[in-house]
This record gives sequence, C-alpha cells and structure tokens, in this order.
Amino acid sequence: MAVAETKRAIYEGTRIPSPIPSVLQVDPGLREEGDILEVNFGPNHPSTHGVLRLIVELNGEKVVGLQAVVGYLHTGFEKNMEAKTYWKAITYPERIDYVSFQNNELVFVLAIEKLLGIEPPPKAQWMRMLLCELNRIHSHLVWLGTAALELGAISMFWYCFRERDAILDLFELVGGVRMHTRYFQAGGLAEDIPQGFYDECRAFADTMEKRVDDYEALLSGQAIWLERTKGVGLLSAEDAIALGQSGPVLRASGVDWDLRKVQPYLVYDQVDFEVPVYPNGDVYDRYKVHMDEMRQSTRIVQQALHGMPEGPWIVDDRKIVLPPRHELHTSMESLIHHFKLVTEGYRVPEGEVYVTVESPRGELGCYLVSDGGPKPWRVKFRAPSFVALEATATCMSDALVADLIAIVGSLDTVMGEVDR
Amino acid sequence: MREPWWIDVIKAAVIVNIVMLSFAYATWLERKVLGRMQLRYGPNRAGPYGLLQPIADLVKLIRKESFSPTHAIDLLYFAAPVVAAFTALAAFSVIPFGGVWEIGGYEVSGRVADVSIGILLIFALGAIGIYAFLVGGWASDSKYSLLGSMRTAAQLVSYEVSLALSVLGVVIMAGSLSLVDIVERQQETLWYAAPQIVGLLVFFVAGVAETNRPPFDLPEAETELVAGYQTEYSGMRYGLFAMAEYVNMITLSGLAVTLFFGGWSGPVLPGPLWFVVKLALVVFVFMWLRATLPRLRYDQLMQVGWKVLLPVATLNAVVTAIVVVYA
Amino acid sequence: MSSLQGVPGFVEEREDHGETTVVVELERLIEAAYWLRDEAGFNFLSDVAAADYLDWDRPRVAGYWGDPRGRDINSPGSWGLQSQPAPKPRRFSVSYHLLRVESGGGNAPRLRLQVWCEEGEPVPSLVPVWPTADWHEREAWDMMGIPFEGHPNLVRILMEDDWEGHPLRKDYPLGGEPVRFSGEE
Amino acid sequence: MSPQPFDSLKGFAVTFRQMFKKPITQQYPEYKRPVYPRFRGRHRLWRHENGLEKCVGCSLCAAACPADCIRVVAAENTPGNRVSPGERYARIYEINLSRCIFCGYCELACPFDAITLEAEFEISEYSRDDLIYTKDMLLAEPVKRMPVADRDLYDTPTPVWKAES
Repeated sequence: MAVAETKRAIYEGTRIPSPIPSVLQVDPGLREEGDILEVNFGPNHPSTHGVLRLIVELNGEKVVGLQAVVGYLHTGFEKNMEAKTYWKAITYPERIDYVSFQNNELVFVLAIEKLLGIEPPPKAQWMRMLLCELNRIHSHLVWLGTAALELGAISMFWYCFRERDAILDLFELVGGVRMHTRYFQAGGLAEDIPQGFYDECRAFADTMEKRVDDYEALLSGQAIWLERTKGVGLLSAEDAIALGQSGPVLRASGVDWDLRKVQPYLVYDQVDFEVPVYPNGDVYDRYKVHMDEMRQSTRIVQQALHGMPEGPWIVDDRKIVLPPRHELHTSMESLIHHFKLVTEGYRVPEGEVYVTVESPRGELGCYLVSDGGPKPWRVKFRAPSFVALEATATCMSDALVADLIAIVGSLDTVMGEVDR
Repeated sequence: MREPWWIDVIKAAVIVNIVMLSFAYATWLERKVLGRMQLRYGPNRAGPYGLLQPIADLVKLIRKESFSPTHAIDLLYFAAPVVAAFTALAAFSVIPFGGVWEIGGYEVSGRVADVSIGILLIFALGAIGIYAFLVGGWASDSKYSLLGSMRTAAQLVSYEVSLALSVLGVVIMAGSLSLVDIVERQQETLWYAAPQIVGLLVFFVAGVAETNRPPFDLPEAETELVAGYQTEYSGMRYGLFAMAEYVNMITLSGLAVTLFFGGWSGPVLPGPLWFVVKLALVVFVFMWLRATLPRLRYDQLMQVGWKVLLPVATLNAVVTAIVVVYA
Repeated sequence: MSSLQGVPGFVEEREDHGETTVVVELERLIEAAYWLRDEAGFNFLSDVAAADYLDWDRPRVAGYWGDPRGRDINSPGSWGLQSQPAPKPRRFSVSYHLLRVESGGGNAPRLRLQVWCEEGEPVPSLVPVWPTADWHEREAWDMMGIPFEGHPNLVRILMEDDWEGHPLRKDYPLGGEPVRFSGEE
Repeated sequence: MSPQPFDSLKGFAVTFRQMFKKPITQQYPEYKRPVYPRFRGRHRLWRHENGLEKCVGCSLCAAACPADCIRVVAAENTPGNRVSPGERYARIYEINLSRCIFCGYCELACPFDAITLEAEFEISEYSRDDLIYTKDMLLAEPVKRMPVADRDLYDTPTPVWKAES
C-alpha cells in the first residue's frame, strides 16, 4: 500500500462558513435532490467524547451539513462559584475540565492572586509548573488514547492509560487524591512537597521518553494511520486565528504561539523547552504537536525536579493563608484568623482581571470580577474546548463520516469544559 | 468399503459442534491475545485462565432480552442472523482436516463433503452470507444500520473478486478445484505459500476484509457507526451475527491453511492436530492485526480493493498460468 | 497608550492590575472593533465575558449562616459589612478580551474592550469582525440575556431551547436540591 | 520526515513484545494497592485517649465544606454527661457522603484535629440513605483496613493533622 503524502494542500483564502461561522449548511441544490440523510451523532455515541451532539447531514458517506449542539453537561459552575467564598471556589474549576484539572485550578488561583496582589514563593511556582506539565502529559495521553481508539488503534488506549495512571499516582502522592487535588491555593501550595515525590517523579520522567517512542512506533510510521490523518480536517492559520483557536490546534496550523513563551507565567521563562509547530493544519499535524509536546513537557518536568528551590511553599500572610497548625493551640490571634478565614474567607480587593494560561487544550482564560467581598462577583472561564468546537464546520469540508470522527477527535475537546 | 451415509451425518454433527466450540474459544483466544498485547490479563475470572468465559457469555446472551425496533421488517429482521450463521457453518463442510482412516472396516475421510468444486462452494456460501448482513441492517430500520449495510455490500462485493482471483494461482498450480486434491498436491511438492506468496498476501488481505475483521471492520466500525448492521440486534440474535463473523474467520483461516500451508499434512503428529495448530496460528495473525492497526477509511478501502489487490491478483494468476504452461 | 483614544466611540481608558480596558460607546462598538482589529492589530478575540452588576452598589454583607435544615444560600447573614464598591454606569458590562497573535511573536499584548448596556438593550454583534464571537455571544445571550443585534443565529447554546430566564443574572435564584441528612433533630 | 516502507511493521513489534511482559493489571478486590499517606478517603472522627470526643461542635468543618454535606448540631456538656473536653460537643454530626467531594477542607478547618480523611475508599452502598454517615459510624473503627504506603518514605514532612491523630 502506497503511503499517501498530503493529499490536499492547505487552501487559500478562508473557508469559514457563511453566514453562521459554526454551522456547515447543505447546498440547497443538493438538498433538492432529496438524498440527504440526517443523522444524529450523539449525545450518546461511542466517539463523541462524552455528550457532544453533532447533527450531521450525509450525502452517501460524505458529510455535507454539520451542526454541533452542546450544553448537555451544563452544570452551572460559574453561578455556583458566585455563591462560594474564594477558598471554596478553588474546588470548582478543576471539575470544569476534568482532564486538565491542574491547569484549570492554576488559572483561577492566579486570578485571585492577581487581584490580591500577592506573589507566591519560588518553591510554589516551580511546583505548580511541574504539576501543570505532568497534567499536560496526562491530558495529551488521554487524548492520544481516545483519538487513536476512535480510529481503530485499540491497543494505544491501554499503553497511554498505563502512563496516565502513573501520573495520577504522582498526584495522589502529592495532593491526596488522584484528580481534583485543590493543591494550589491562593498564595502557594496547600502542603509541602513530600520527600518521596522527587524520586517517584524522576523515575516516571525517565520512562516517559521511551514510552513516547513506543507510541510513535505504533502510529507515526503506520501507513494506515498516515492515510487516515494526512490532509484531513484542514484549518489554515488565518482561519484558525479568526476562529479563536489556540493551543495544539493553532500550532498545528503553523502559528508559533504558546503562552508559556510569549507571556511567561510561573517560571516558564527559567526552563528550556521548544514549541512544536507544524505547517499543514491537518489531523496528522495535530497529532504530531501533541506527541512533541509530551516530550517537551517531560523535559520541563526534569528541569523542574532539578531546579526545585528550597524554602516556604506558601506566603506568610495571615489575612489570606490559614495559619500554621501548631499555632492554633498556642496563639489566640492565629485561632481567630483561622476561624475568620474558614467561615468568612479572605476578602479580595475590588477589580476585574483576565488571566490566561496555556492549558493542554490552549488558551484557558479566567475573567474574575470582585466587589471587594469574600465571594467572587462574577467568574467566567474562557474554555479552549468550547472554542475548538466552533471550528468543526470549517475543518469538515469534503469529509467522510470516518473523517468526521478523526477531526472531532483531533480538536481535543472535553465536554465538561465546553458546557461548564 | 466406502462411507455409508450415516457416517456423513455423524461427521457433520460432530464438525458443526466442534466449529461452534472453536468459535467460542476463538472469542476466548482473541480476548486473551488482545489482553496480553494490551498489558491486561484478559478473562481470568470464570474458570482457570477464564476458560469458562465463553460459556458464561453464551448463557448471558441467551438470557438477554431480544428486543426489536418497532418499525423493523419482522421476517427479514429475524431471518438475517440465522442465515448468516447457517452459511458460515455450512461453508466449513468442504474444508478437509485430515486424510483417510480405516475405522471398523469403513473408510472414514477427514472432511464432511468432498466436493470437486470446493472452493467455488465456499465462495458461493460466503456470497449468500453477505445478504444476511445486508438485509439484517436494512430491515432493522436504523440509520446506523443502513449505513453499515451499505458498507458491507460495497466492501464484500469488491473483495470477493480479489479473493477469488488470488486463489486462481493455486488452482492453476494444483490443476483442481477440489480442496482435497490441492492438499494432496502440496504434499507431493511443496507448500504453495512459497511459490504463491503474492497470492497468499492478496488472499489474506482480502480475507480480512471479507470477514469484516479489523482493520477492515468498517461495516461495524464501533466508533463511527455504533455497531453498523448489528446496532439494533441484541441477545442471541446478536450472538448469531457474532458467531457468523468468527466462524467465517475460522473458515477463511482453514481455507488459507488448506490452500497455502499444506492443510493437514505434517510430520509425526496426526493430521487434524496439524490442521488445528496451523489454523490457530493464522487466527492469531488475525488478532494481531486487530491489536495493531487503525481502521481504514471507506474510500481507501475501495482503493485498496480495486486499485491494488485486484490488479495484483490478476497479474499473479496470469504469471502463474504462463509459468505453469511453459515450464 | 494614548493612541487608544483614537478608538471610535472612545469613552474611557483604564489601567488596572496591568490590564488595559477601553470602554466605548455601545452604538459605535462595531466601528471600534474594526479599528482595533485592522489598525491596532488585535486579530484574536479570546473571550466575550458579560457581567451583571445588579445591586452592585447595595450595602452588602459577607458570609452566611447555617441552621439545622441546611443553609439558605440566597440570603446572606450579617457577618460584617464590607466596603462599598465604586458604582457602575449601567447594569450589564460586556467585555471583549482581545489579543494580538503573531507567529513567533515576542509578547502577547492584551486589551479589554468594554461596553455597558441596560437590560434588553441590544449590543451589536461582532461576528463579522471576529467569527469566533458566534458561540461566545450565544453563550452571553443564554446566560445573561444580552441580545446581540445582527447575530446570525442567536439561540440558546447551553440551556434547553425552552428554558425560561437567564441563569447567570444576579436576580436568577440559585436553586438546587437540599442536601439530605438523616432528619434527626 | 518521509515514512519508510517498513515503518508500518514497527507497530507489530510493539504489540508483539507486550505479550511477554507482565500485565500491569492489578487484581483489585484481592490485591489492594497501598494508598499514599496523604490519600483522602472516608472521614473519621477521633477521640482523646481518655475516651472523650475531640469534636467540640464548632461547625467550622460545616462552614468550610464546599458541598455543604456536613451537618453539626452542638449541645452543652453537662457535668453528668461529659462528651468532649470543651464546653460543647456535637450532639448530631452527619456527613452525606454522596455529596462529599473529598476535598479535605474539613480536616484543614478543624482546629482540634477531630476529623480527618482516612485511607478507606470502598464506600459504595445500595441506597443513598446508607451514605449518610452519623456520628457513631464516623467514630467507630473502620471495618475494612486499607493498606497505606510507608509514611516515612512518602509523606515527610507530614501534615500536622495526620501526624497527631
């Protein structure tokens, strides 16, 4: 079987459907012929990443019309957070995107810290970066496993979940639970890093590189994989920017853009890593970006383990941070602070901020408005998956049913984050 | 003394049961092989090494409610799995698994029926089986099933051609359409896997497609069409479809062993055992493919079938014919 | 950045926490958006965030009380007064978070474009300027009830089609099932 | 990169190789992987060594709970009925575990280390009502003992509320 090179070159101009940028409408002439089959893909379908519903209109096997319907997992996180103190609200964002939980937690905590005007100590910064990168590997592994499964490469799923489980073990070691750790607190980390973590994490980082080679051996050279992914789901750089795409989707369209580089937060400016960029904007390039990012994240993890500074892990500000436990029994002032912080929470100065981080899925933003009280007035998350789904109609032109699955998979959406 | 008719009946009953049992254990083997390739144990709870798992599955499938969609076309909907299973089982009857033995004064041959056009019979039965998939999907009145049926029709029709042509080389070399003759001819010379390597490859690829096995499992591509033509089937009706698929795989592996790997022939061990060992190896390759390869796309499948396999198979037949005639 | 005063319909410019906010007149929002995209180079619309400032300047309290039946999360207790925030011009704000994306760009300049509107007052849709505004504006309509004029497909996105009310408004009560306990007193 | 003709076969080697490795599956009900010392499982209420309850009914845990799943009703200690060393004790202490998100804020909030989250994670029940844990259930020794990894190895420095209880 001949290996296909890119069959369709990236197109000129724009392909965003008009008038509605997120809906692919059937050509009226085609509809009059009367052979259009309307199929509901989802909300219950094996490969819709949860509860995405795609109303697909098919002409034979060809996708001629497409509309994505979301909202089946809407849980009102933003409304709920308005009724919780900041301290408690930290447990919410990680449940929004349950695959890249640590990054979601980070963006909310960074927003609070920006309003409070506090800077966490270096150890907390490095540890946050380390955990976020582990979380990025975790998220990419989940993506790779499920996306490959959708294209029929079933074994990949198990290999990916082996490493995913190792990462979750590390989270359990550090934060106490495997997924929603609430380990990042305003001002730093909830607890000190346990000593055993360093060795375990180093052992993991050492094996991870070999594992990525295994994944590549299984897929990258595989003729069928190339046939299925090359030239499919094209998205030009201009269209990607106009549609607000970010993260791996944008980088696979040839835009060298990574918030960790262009707008360094935490201590990303002190570590050495590269931003993978691929020019074709097809499913294969998105896959390659994910693979390369896993390697780069492993590099960052190793550097972070090496460069982890000593010192306190949370700021020493009694108005924001719970006082040390041993003071509760000896210091009346600490006990009062403890009671005030737990019951009322800390007050965050009035203002509005928009903080963004590079989550595994792209630009994750948090718009936070405070009225000066202990509860957020308004929280709004800019969910990269939500935006990524807007691009389905543009990517989908001239696609078959099988491509539809590949394309939606390659956009890497998590429905919890889309619907919030 | 030639075989009386009642020996044939006994043999048929025994073989049908053995094939059904081997279907059950093919599912077990598949789960074990896939499990080990995917870092798992596979079934290991029901019985030692999970050996009772197929029985448990059978009990589960039989006890499960077999519901049907309201608008399904009843007769066709119910008949389709039966036809599929029947043709699959019937096709195995012409595959020889042993030589001829003397038992109690009777000559008992290691095949249910020695048909002089065995290969053609297998293909003919396979073609009828296609109708079952096609009709079953259409009759269940579901869009996914319909799409699955369409894919089945297109895929099986295109690969049937390559499959038949790939065998032509063997037929020319053996000079017979009877499977027994072909095996015996291989015993005299050498396994046709060597001279007919191209034919073998085409046969194998087309065979994988013909049996809807990954990476050619488009008609039931779970992540695209939910389960294709069998979406609306449940309980033992689904079980019959699954059985048809696995029996087809076993039959095809048996055919591959017969045509290319010398059938039951082999040193020391008795013929049927050799046959089973070779069969298991071919079946293993089927499972290995499933563990490793992603699924093809519909148009690529058509391209592979018509633009690669068909010309290669034709060329192979022509070259073989020229060599046989002039050498 | 006094150059921002050239934005059509310029009302106000704020620097806060290192973020620049430009408030423009509602009527000239599209003009301002085109200007910011084409003249200032903000080619990337990151987010459209609407906020409801109903009762923003009402004297407020912090914290809430619990009682044996659970907690009334809609009416706060009187734990202690907090300071009064600065008044807002209208009830709703719509903030467009803009970003300049350049391949290999050295930094990421951001800008918040903000308009203020009253309830039911239509806001011009920015879908022609940034196509990505499509779903963001639908979400703002769904959650906050801000009608976007000229939007090609302004229907609910997260809630069901026949949902009543706009859940993220401040006057929309926080519902939910009470937490079950044993009922023992 | 241009794919080599035999790259497609590399994948077969990968899958074949795995057959000879030990599976990574853990045979769960028989084998339980020790949880790490910081693991947050089911709650446990503690007593002092003299048998009095550590909880003084201050309701800080209920205030800290993001899921509102803790209910505390306090009562006064009397000389005849002394339950806790403080002035008051928790007459009713209930946790609705079907609501709990295991964030561990209650153990952070408790100033007396009276409540901690322990290693137990097998807490499924057939009825929602069975998941409402009362004070007696929380005070009792857990029926199932979960293995915990070596604390010296994995949890130094130990958080105070785990060290003392």
